[in-house]
Amino acid sequence: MIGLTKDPIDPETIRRAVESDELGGLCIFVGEVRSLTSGRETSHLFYEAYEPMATGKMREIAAEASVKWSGKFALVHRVGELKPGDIAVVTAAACPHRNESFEACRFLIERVKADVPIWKKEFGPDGESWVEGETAS
Amino acid sequence: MIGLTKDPIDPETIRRAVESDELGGLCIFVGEVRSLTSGRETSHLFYEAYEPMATGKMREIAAEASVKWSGKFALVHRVGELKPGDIAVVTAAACPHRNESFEACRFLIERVKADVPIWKKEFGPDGESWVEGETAS
Amino acid sequence: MRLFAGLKSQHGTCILLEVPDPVCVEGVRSALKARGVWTSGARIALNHSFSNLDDTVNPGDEVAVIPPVSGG
Amino acid sequence: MRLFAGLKSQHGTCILLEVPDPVCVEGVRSALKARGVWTSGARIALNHSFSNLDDTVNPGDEVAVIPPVSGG
Repeated sequence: MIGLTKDPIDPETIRRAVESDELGGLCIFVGEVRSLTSGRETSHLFYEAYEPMATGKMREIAAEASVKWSGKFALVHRVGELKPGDIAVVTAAACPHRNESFEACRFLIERVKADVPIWKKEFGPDGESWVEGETAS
Repeated sequence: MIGLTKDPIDPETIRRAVESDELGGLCIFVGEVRSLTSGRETSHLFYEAYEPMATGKMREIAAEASVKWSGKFALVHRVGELKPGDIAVVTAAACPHRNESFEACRFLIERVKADVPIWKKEFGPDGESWVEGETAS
Repeated sequence: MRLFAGLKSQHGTCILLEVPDPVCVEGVRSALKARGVWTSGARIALNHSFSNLDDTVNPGDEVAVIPPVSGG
Repeated sequence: MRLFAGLKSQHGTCILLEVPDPVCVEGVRSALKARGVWTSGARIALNHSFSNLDDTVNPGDEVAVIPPVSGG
């Protein structure tokens, strides 16, 4: 499973998509919308993507992971309006051993945060603003 | 959720137990029984625990994580007979940011593998044998 | 040229930019900066891939300004 | 003394061990090794915690031999 979705993300569906009898270690990262960001309250977020490029980049990132580690990989990002507690992104790596699964899962989320053309607009009591560049989430 | 169980482990239940609106990063490790270990086929495994000590150690490990990182932590290990594909262990860490969630989740599984008194017996075509010491899972 | 995030709020989803022919990505970037359509750390994508400054931009190419991303 | 894993298969769940009184964990370990009830890398747990070699073992303490663990 690789790509964007407008619907809620189910981490368990993603786990099942990567699991396999030969892959003993499975690491999953789930990024959720926080109610507070750097002390500011968030009422909701809007995620916008440059869709064809974002999807292409996500496939590229999974392919890069497949070169570095043997295993199965998934990355899914939600777009549209999200509230605190909603899942924005899930990355998952199933590998023969746990060390690779942690490394690969971390690689996937770092690459998503660095290079996938998705932006979030934060809405809170002080108004709305586009976030450009990585936040500490 | 911290402890041993004889029943199948549901990673989603564990994720929900640690998630919270203020904790944006959630890392979950799922260890499953492999069908092959170092080239040998596994038909099934039996996990035995020194139960009161294992439970105590797991609580101790979660408490150590709470000193190192702020967040919510879970670790659950299954005991009894497991087949390839079954989940043996899940560790989960929900933290404000993703870096801590990866570090804490990794810490939890490493500490389980090093210090929680649980042993596995492997059953395969060549017979059965107790495993002592860490395998590369 | 496709725009996103803050640049889209200021300038709209799409702008037309006059550039010399032929032009490379660096030329497009200069034209964008001259028009004030730029933000620190932005990159230019050509047909859905990040470009190099010396890539040639051809008629029909899809060009987009990618401000620093903030997914996740 | 409680035993687990390979040692349990060889010697049973529980063994009785005669030791001097008072005895520390190191003394228990020597007695176990003398009886062949030991495996490389094992540790001794006292009342559900890993012990130090100089901890005193008191009557009524729960003592267990913990072979290298293999959970996960």
